[in-house]
Amino acid sequence: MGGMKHRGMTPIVQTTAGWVKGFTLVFGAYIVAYGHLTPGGGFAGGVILALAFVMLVLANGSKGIPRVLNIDFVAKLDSVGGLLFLGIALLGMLPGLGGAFFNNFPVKVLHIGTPFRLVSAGIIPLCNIAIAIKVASSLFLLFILLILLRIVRTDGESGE
Amino acid sequence: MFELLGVVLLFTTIAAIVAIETRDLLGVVVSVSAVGFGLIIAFFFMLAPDVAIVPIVVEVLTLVILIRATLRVGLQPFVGNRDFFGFIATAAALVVVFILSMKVFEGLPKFGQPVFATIPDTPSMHYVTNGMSETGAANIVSAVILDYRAYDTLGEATVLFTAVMGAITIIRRKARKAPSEPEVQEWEE
Amino acid sequence: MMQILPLFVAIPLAAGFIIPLVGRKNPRLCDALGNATTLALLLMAISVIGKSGVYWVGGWLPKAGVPLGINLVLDSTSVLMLLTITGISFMVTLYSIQYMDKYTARSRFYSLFSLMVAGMIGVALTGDLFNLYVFLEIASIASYALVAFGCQHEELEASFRYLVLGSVSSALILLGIAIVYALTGTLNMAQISKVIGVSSKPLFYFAVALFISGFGLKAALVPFHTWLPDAHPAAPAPISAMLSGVLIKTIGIYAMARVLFNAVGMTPLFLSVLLFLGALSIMVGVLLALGQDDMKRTLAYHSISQMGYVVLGIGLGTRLGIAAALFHLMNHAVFKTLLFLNAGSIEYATGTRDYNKMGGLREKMPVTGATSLIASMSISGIPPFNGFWSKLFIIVAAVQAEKYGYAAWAVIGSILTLASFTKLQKRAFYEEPKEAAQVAKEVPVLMQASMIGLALLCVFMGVLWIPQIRDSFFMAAAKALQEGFVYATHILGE
Amino acid sequence: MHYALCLTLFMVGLYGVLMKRNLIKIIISLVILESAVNLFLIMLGYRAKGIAPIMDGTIPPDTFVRNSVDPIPQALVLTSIVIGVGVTAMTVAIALRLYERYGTYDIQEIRRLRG
Repeated sequence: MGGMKHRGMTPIVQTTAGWVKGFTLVFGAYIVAYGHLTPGGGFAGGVILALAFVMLVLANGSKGIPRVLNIDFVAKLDSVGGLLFLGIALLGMLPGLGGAFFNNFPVKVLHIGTPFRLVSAGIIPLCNIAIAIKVASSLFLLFILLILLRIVRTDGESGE
Repeated sequence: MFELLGVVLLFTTIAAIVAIETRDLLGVVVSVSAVGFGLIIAFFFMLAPDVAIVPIVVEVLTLVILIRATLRVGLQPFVGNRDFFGFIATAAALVVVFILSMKVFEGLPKFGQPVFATIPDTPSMHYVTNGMSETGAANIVSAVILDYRAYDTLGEATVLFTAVMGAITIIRRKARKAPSEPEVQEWEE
Repeated sequence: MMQILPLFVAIPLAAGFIIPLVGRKNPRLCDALGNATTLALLLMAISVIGKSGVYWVGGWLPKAGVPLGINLVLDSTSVLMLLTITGISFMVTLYSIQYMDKYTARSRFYSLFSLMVAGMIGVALTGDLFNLYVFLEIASIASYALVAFGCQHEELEASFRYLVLGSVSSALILLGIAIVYALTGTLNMAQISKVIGVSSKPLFYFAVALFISGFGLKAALVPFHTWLPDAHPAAPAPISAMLSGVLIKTIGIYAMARVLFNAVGMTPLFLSVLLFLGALSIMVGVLLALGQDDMKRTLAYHSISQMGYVVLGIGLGTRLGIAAALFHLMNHAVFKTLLFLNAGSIEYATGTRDYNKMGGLREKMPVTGATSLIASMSISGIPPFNGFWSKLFIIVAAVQAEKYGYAAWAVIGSILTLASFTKLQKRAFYEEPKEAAQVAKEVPVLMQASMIGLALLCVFMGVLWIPQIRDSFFMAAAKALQEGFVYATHILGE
Repeated sequence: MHYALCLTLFMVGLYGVLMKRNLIKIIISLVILESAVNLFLIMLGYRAKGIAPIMDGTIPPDTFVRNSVDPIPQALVLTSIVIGVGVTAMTVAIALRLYERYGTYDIQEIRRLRG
């Protein structure tokens, strides 16, 4: 795996991608945030967020992604998303919050939120956010791994 | 409406056959996406917007990956089937299974009449009746996947995590080392 | 009181997420976390012996007999599976500390391992059909990756075949679940068993056929066994041990038994199908094993054969038959894990799995030699080791059920197993040392500790069959499986 | 009729998995197989002249109950699609690695090269 090498596309594509980038990110965030009211949710929104970055990489080449989004960081984000989701589930087990794994404590115990509003449905939007982080980083990571990295035979272990 | 759905499904099935049988790379890519979009339209027809939205995005990602995976090979044609007799045997077996299953499928609830509307005491009935008041979510599918059946969704997120972890593991640069050697870096930044 | 049940799944999941987060640069930390996880799980499993209960995830208690959420069920059968899974996992992680020095990416290894354990525990505990599928997929996907962990030709190819057949079996199982849903409108196993009764609809038989072939593929019963002899030997030794020792049992046999007995309901027809598949597996597995030169491949074929005994016992359908089958399942987990760890030690020391290149290892590797001898005697059914008792009682149960042919068949299978292992022991440990065996020396101490622990279990587990323990443990587990309807009322609380 | 088409799709996928030699084709067949099962599940929940299981405040609750399609199969399919993506990703990773080792996607060629 000799690092990420990808040249990118023509300036026209790059400029358009630049314009569409913001829109895609906002759209993804909307799909995540309103998942409990409209079709969509953490998974669909997460994929859209991942696609925004995928588009940037395809248009601009490996220089197009911010420095922080290296494999190491995205892999960590992946774990963090999973832990967040599990954490929300475990939070419901606390004695004051209902004491059940995956208890929807904001609705059942704390009575937060009004129907049809953004703040409603308790842990559902929170879970959506955790899932979106997880899915976006997972898919972006897959993209980097399967598309950008050249697998080079560097280990002299192959038996031929 | 029913007929239209039938046409979409027929189109999807034909696209699937083409995707598997054609030897040309472009044909494969086009027909795979045709299968995907046929399914999406079918999901929309069957009133599953939540489900339809996911394959749209997944389809795009899968296609990107597929194209890149095959492009790396160049445009070499796909090879054909395993062998002729195996083909005959498999095809015959599949046709027999198909006919048997069709006979058996007559026992299914009639298309358009879901089972939860005909059988008493199903969880689905409870969800559509009380889901909104119990969970606060207007989207009952969200209420099911993230509240009633949230444990499944935790499993689903874990499956994705596992698959990515597996892919990272399989694509790593060096897999074996001598016991005395220190741990190596998995990739260059 | 049952608050511990979700923790059984949450702890290994958390370990799976945390280990790659903190352990990339620090392999020893990975060892510590991985072992701590499995040890904690083992202690938790021991703490729930003799208990039973139902846990509703999310606090969704059933309303008027309608289950709303997903439930976790602890009964005698799942306690037995929990003990097997966690016990073997702990022994295997202990062994991995030093064995995995041969591989890179330790954090990934422990992460995938924890996720696989989480998946298996999820399968063992769940009371929901679709949830079973989800956790089965976690365990399967982790195992596909772990089979390919060495990234060499053999591993990759074996993993690909395993993955393709595994996915097909998952699709069959999911189709079966969909059909059951179409018949009953629910996914809760307890409610399904109440609604479905013993239906004679052809659709019902179709669903059961899908389940038997799907879970049969996962369990590698004979017409569906082709992937196993490639996949199990290819993996690193601790993973081979986990796959043969626990995975095929949990996501294959246990899941099949659970679905058939407690959800869709067992009928004499299904029992006779299971009997036949079991008998076929016993013979085909052992005959194919006799022709092998590769040590781990031999063991893999024996796994097929021994799974045949378990399925045969379950297929008898009697209380004693099922209890003995469950006992054999547990015993097989112990001795097959030990045998694979022995094979791993030999590979670690000599670099080969071909026992034509070994010989004389008894002097060079005394601990491996002695433990391997115990395990070989145990799998061949020589008294007083644990394998003898479980096989004996499977045969006794077959005789009691007046299936004399099957009883004789099982005895013949056992004799052939003995022949195969005599050959293995002679070639590997006794004959003149060949070139690969010249330089061999005993493996590091933690690997020895793990093997000795398992060998002690082989010697003393026969004690579990004394009537007091047997009745409260194995017979109770068999009873829980047999009385499908009692299970339903117990869970839905009526 | 609709079930028959869905079943045909399943059989097409099964045929591809069993008969194809090209790794990429096998992966495509697996995807089709999984899609067929997903489609079947959604079909089970469909209600003629129904409405999607999302409330918007304008439909009276009792109308919603009488007309909503079944939400459970939709939830299951969402889960199973994600599982499918995971499996596909793993398969592609293994296939790429196999290609890098052997320079071909032909499964028989791979077996022959391994010897």
